[in-house]
Amino acid sequence: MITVKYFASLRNVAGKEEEQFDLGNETTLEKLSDEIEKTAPKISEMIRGNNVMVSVNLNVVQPGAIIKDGDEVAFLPPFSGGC
Amino acid sequence: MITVKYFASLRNVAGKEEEQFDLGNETTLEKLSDEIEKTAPKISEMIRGNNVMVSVNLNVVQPGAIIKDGDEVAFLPPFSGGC
Amino acid sequence: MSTALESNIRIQREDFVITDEIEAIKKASRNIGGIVTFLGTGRELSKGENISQLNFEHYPKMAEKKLEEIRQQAIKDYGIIEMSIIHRIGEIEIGENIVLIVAAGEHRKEAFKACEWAITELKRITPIWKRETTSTGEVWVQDTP
Amino acid sequence: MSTALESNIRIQREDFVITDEIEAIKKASRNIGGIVTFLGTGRELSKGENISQLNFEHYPKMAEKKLEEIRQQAIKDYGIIEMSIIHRIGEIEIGENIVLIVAAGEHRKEAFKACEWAITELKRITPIWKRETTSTGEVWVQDTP
Repeated sequence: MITVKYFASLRNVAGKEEEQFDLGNETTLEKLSDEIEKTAPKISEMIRGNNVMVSVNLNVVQPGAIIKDGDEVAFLPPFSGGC
Repeated sequence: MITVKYFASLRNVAGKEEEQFDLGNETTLEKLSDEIEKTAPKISEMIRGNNVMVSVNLNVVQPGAIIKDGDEVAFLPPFSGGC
Repeated sequence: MSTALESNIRIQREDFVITDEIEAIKKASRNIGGIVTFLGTGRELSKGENISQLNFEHYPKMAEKKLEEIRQQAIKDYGIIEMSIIHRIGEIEIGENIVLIVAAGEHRKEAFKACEWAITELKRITPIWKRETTSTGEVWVQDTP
Repeated sequence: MSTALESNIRIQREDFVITDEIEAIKKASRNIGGIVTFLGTGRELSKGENISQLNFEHYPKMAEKKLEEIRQQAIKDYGIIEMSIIHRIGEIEIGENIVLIVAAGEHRKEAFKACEWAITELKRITPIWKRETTSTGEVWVQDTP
């Protein structure tokens, strides 16, 4: 299972904090996005825009990233910590 | 009377915190230094070097400064406040 | 309220006591001569709108990991002795403390540089988000000036 | 020991409490978003020699006048909201606080610039002198790096 987490504005749009997907031993970020699109097209649209970073197991990854069974994927809107 | 104040290393050399001179209604920094030289040549030497700033009534002045009766003159070694 | 000082990197709901954080960092070395601190506080005005409350959330573990990376890189790149970074989450009222960065060095120059770099880097790479409440509603802030 | 906060410019023998000084400056405006603080502390090592104690003296009235000039110029030139400057005199042990500069601005950039400028200017124009006590005696410090 892949755990997907949504934060801040993405969590509001998704209406949930996290969900899980079973995509076999290994998949890509692209395929995961396709999967998300089926149930939440608006989230998928935001993710496909350039304004959302993606982390896998707490590390920021690039669009072509490989995702393995058991990974934690998070979609991160632009940060605004600090002050 | 003109009040002369010595600070930090200059006070140590002078062996006093302040002294007074009667040089009439108006005099110059140069003449005041001549007067100091008579009793404390080592202080005068330090003052004539470029390493001592002079203030008159709390304002830093240049070598040619005029000094009036009632003024407070201070000889200030290089500052080392802050940390 | 006093806060435990067990770590140089903390994300917490409760407020911090700046004097305590500085005294804690002083213990790192008797050769500290300059300590530069950045404190971010809740401003009332944002882009012409009156803010009534702020709310911060973070990605647990990843945010702490990024702050620790910033701390280590600051020590290495700027030659400072120690750095602490504390960020609050949850509800923050106007005027309250949000974030504290303490950079302690032998001299002031490196401490200023490290502290300013660290807050800029925190805003750039740390998964923390701010929600502003105004009279017209709540909005997630999407830019970091 | 708590210190009266009656003025933004102080030269005093007793220690200051940083949290109190920051809370005092916060009262200047609800629009403060960034507060940069410089704290100078007594270092053990100076030019390879071990220092056992520091001692500061100042020219009363003139030193306060210069600090007030620095405060006003910092507010004017850097567009910050408020600045406090506190310098201790008398005996200072290693690790103790010597000087505190607090610069409060709407944003961090001007607060960093104003704070760093102010400590550099303080060292340049304020009649305060430091005497270091080492194992070989006491010496007035004549340079300000």
